[in-house]
Amino acid sequence: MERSHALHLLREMARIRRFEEKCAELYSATKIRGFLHLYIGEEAVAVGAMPALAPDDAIVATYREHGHALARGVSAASIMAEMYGKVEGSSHGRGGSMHIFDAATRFYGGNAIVGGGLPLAVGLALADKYLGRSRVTACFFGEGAVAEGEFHESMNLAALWKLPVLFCCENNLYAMGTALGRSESETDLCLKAAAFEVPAWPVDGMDVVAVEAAARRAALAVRSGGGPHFLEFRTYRFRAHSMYDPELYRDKKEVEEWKKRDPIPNFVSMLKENGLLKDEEIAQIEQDVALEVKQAVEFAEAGTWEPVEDLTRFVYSEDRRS
Amino acid sequence: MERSHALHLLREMARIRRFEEKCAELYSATKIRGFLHLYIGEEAVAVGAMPALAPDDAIVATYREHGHALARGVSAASIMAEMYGKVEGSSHGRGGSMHIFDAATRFYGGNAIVGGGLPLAVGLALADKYLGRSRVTACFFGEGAVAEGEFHESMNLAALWKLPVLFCCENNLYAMGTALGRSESETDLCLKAAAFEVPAWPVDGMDVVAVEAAARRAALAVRSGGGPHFLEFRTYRFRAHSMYDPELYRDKKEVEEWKKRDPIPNFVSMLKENGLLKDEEIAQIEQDVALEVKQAVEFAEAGTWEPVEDLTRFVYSEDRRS
Amino acid sequence: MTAGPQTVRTTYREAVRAALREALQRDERVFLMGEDVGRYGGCFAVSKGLLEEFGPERIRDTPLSESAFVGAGIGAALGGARPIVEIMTVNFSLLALDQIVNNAATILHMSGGQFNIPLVIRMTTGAGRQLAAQHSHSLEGWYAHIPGIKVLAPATLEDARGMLWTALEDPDPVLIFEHGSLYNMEGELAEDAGLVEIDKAVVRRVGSDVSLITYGGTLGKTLEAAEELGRDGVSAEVIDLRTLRPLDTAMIVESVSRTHRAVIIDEGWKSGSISAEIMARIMENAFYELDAPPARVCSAEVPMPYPKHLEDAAVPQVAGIVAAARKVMGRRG
Amino acid sequence: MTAGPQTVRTTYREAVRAALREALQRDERVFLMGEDVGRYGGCFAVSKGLLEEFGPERIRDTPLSESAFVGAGIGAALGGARPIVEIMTVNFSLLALDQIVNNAATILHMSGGQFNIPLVIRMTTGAGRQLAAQHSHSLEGWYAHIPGIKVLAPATLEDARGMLWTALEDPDPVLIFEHGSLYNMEGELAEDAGLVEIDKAVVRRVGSDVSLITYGGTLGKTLEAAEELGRDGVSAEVIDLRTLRPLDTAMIVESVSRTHRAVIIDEGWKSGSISAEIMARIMENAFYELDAPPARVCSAEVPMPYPKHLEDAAVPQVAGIVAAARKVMGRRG
Ligand SMILES: Cc1ncc(C[n+]2csc(CCOP(=O)(O)OP(=O)(O)O)c2C)c(N)n1
Ligand SMILES: Cc1ncc(C[n+]2csc(CCOP(=O)(O)OP(=O)(O)O)c2C)c(N)n1
Ligand SMILES: [Mg+2]
Ligand SMILES: [Mg+2]
Repeated sequence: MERSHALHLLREMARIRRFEEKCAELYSATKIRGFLHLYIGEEAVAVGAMPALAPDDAIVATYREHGHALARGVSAASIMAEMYGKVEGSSHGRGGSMHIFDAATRFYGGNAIVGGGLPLAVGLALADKYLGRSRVTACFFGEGAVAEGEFHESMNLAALWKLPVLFCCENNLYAMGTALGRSESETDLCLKAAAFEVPAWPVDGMDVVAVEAAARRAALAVRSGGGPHFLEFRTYRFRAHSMYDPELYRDKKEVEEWKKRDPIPNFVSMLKENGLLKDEEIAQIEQDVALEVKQAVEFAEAGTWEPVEDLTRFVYSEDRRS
Repeated sequence: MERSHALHLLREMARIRRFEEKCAELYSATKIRGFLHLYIGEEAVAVGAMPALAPDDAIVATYREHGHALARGVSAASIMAEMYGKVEGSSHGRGGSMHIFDAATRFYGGNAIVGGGLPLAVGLALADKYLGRSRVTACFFGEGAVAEGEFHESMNLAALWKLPVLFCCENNLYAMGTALGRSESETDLCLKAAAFEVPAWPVDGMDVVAVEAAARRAALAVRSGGGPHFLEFRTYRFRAHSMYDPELYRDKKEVEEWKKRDPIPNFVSMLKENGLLKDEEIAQIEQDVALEVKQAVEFAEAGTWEPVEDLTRFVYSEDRRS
Repeated sequence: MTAGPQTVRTTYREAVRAALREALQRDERVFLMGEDVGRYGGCFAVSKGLLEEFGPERIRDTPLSESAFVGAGIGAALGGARPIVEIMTVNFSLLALDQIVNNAATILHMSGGQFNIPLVIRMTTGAGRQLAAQHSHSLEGWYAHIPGIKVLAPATLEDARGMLWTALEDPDPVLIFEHGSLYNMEGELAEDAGLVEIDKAVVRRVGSDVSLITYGGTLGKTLEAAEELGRDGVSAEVIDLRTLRPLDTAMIVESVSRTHRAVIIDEGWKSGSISAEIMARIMENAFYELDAPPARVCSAEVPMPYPKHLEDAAVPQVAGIVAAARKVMGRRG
Repeated sequence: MTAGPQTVRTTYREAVRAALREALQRDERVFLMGEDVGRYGGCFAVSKGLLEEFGPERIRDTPLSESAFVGAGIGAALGGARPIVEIMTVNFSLLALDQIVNNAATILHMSGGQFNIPLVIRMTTGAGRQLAAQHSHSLEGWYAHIPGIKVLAPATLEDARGMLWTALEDPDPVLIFEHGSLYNMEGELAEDAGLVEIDKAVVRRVGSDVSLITYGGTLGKTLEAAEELGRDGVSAEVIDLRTLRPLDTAMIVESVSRTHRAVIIDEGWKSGSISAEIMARIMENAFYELDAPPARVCSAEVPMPYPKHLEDAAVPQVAGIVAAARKVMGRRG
């Protein structure tokens, strides 16, 4: 791995971590409202997967999507402004934390219905194939979504039509308070993909290098006409499901065990051991990230409230031609 | 196999065949209306499966359910009256061909939504397990239903909770005009079950003996706490999907090939070869069946039209206590 | 008779098919997707022959998975295609409702106007063929509750022919409900029939005593009822709503303000039907114009029974419309 | 003050929980099933503690598969159990709509009365917590369109406590909609509170000038508005519908016939909402009693925006109710 790329990965993970720590703070300060789902602990997945995607590829995510949006290149400022509900937000303030959208980076949300994004991803890929474009659609979703019928219908459709979808399952072992073993009779998720003849493999989702390698391999296969691929990223969320969650369903110890596998310090150690990272560089990254987060907050604070008279905008397109 | 049981199986298949041939006639005579889906060609499945079920087991079927109803013991007369829309029908005439229900035999329909019966079967089995009863629920559905999300959700729920459901997939290769290979990326349906750790095996659905053996084995496993089992019955419908179907999607030749495997004459030959069946017995069966069908039609013809004043009955229970 | 445009004898089914064919010819981005639209020829034979003409990429048979293929239609529209998704019947659309309500109708808004969804969904609706409780719903009025979608109900050959193209030109999701009993309707259609407006109701029969307001499958019955009323000296105006969302309130109010009486005819179950909304709009906008309370002729509140006599009794019929209009006119029987 | 029954201070959440606990204690056939009702304690903490008390067979966490577990609830009811199915929020119920409409609401009819379905489905509804477009629907009025189900909307502690048991005694499927903003509502509840009727609306405030008709999440706001109107010399009656299907038309008509004016307050989107149905029933049954056209205060027809000021503007508020009532009274501002 190139040193510069390694630094990039580290920086991206740090951006997500610090950004979301700030979000948690701002939630307590009631600046951010609604549901807020943090990605902390899972950063290696989004950060490792994004380099496998080209600028005109598409991304579909869930309500836990700040990390994906940041890693994809949606600006921290516009995401923060969105969570403030300001016009300058990535979705004009209409969506909030669960509905980050960004046309420039082909970021198709932000979906608060578990499994709801999967058919969209299939359709985006269908359009690409139909229109003869060589693009990939990456669809991120939690392991909880695997129980939903839409997961199976989408896998089948994508496989049947050999569509360029990269299914990225973020298996963080819990769907809210429901452990995988209490929601799936068969917990090996790759077997679900096998039932549709979709190539699948599990990946250590706490290791950004492993994630990237797997994502590149799978994305390449998808892009070269190999049909959909399925990756199971084994990861863990360090925080509660949302800001309302008292976390009755899992052991503090289990969380502590997983924190030992924190993707950021572990990557730092690895880089240091290999002489790829200097302390000053870490400091620089932290400083840059802190500044970015600070500026994002300032941007959001300075943002505009949409006038109430505009309440019913965005229900139908303003330009009546399609 | 006992001779008397063999005769029983033959008789049941003949009942279904002749009954439905009459239905087709009555449809042309506009005595029966709406959609009419014939089971002709698939008789070995329902007939072979039913002996594996006890009287207090439950059955859930589809819109192609005359065969299951007859084999389960719903009277031909009440099914025919139902298709006439008469009060004497198994569903008071309200349901027609697609909605045969019968409390006495725990026959829970007749469902015209593909896949719609699967969750019901899971629930019936859940009630049995919850209430500590040792009963099995057999759920029949076409291979087309396997693409529906509800199939996967139901399999998972049944397996996760180890519920006594016998999933009976009638793979007749077509869902209306859509061949299995054009609706499933993976056409080995037993692999779908494997993705939920549900034991599954394919069965020659044109051979009533094979069907019965498999159904008995699976039902026993289910009944003794082995959780859900999945059987793929490989079969074929000799007639059109419904009376409206011009059958553009399959070759006459293919149909002819399958007709060589007609479960009734083949079973007859087998029995004869083994000296288990005499010609007089065949004649007797045909005569009995003809009489039964004739009486069913007479019963239906003599039936009553429900008064229009009763139109809004059966929307809510008449007895207001549950 | 003045020389009008040349007409051809055709059916509603053929008119929809012609519209599909034209759309496919006119725009490469258009494709048709749904259960059995290809090999089978469409469950109501609407798309028969199109597979042979346009091939399997453009006439795309789907597996039985309503949620996924409707959602895929939404995604494909987002991705720059112009999909026409066919759901066999409205009954099965319930399996795709989450995709329709939470994605198709909502993404434009949630994205702050960034992503519009130029998707057309067609489905068959209605009763009348003894298909019983799970195959006879009339839910188009129910769908009209959802902001973010448009709901069309072509009741004439012209609209069957013309609404599809207009819908395809719309930047937002449009649902088209074709009443199953109309497919065999025959009549004359202008040879050059094409695009029609979709945001206006139309007066199908001019009258001065009472406004009969309807759409879709009940237009024919309502026109018959109007004729019968006419023979009886009651001049009934018949309004075909054509579009259930947005409703053309202006035309409803204008007509009722002239006739001072109204009957709404709608195959949906009465409670919470679109006819209730029309009552409310009349109340809100033309209350002081009314000479009598408007009436509704809707379906009985019962899952559709199979027997013909009960099905007939359950859905609006000419006699019931005439009776309701007479009552609104203050006449007996 | 006469000595009434002993009361306890409680919340709506606790009242629902007490009802659940009682049901579980009273009838072995009853169990609760839904996403995260057990270990997590319920996404709104309603079922907190019940898993510990009743064990995992009776407090049953389900996978994310709304269609299957709602359908399993239907099947279990058919099989002799008395399931209470919790759908986290009404938004997710769209995934189970086929099961609700085509099975729960329909099987009694399709089977000619043989199989009734004693099932209770509870779900949270409504906006008010900045949860944006996919988590803020108010679809209870929409559900009320479906024959074969009953739709309840408990708005008070008493009803939160009492409706569940009555629903469980009902032989047919009952949907209970709990407005998310009510869970923290505190108040006094009779210690011996229990079963309540579910087929009658209730007058929550007597008045003579205008009938304010509402239910569920907007009852509190409507009562506030009534107080404000009172200070202004307008005597407003407040009707809590409690049950949206069947609607207590008699009480609506009786009240409006006394006050001659009505405002309907409903958090559903205006077009095609239950408020339209109420307008229609008033029109059909009390037209000649009206001194002015009734008005509706509903939600704006937009997917719910995230920012607080827009969400507040989108849903009915006290000021809007007061203004509408004033207008119906013929008063300015
Ligand atoms: C269809 C649907 N049902 C229920 C919910 C409520 N809910 C939100 S997140 C969640 C858990 C999802 O878990 P998973 O898919 O594993 O994603 P994670 O939150 O772990 O990233 C649930 C049940 C929902 N949003 N959508
Ligand atoms: C949800 C749903 N979608 C579509 C239909 C229309 N339809 C009726 S039967 C059928 C084919 C089903 O095929 P399969 O499950 O294989 O059963 P088979 O008819 O072959 O017995 C279709 C598409 C339906 N009834 N329900
Ligand atoms: Mg998870
Ligand atoms: Mg089949």
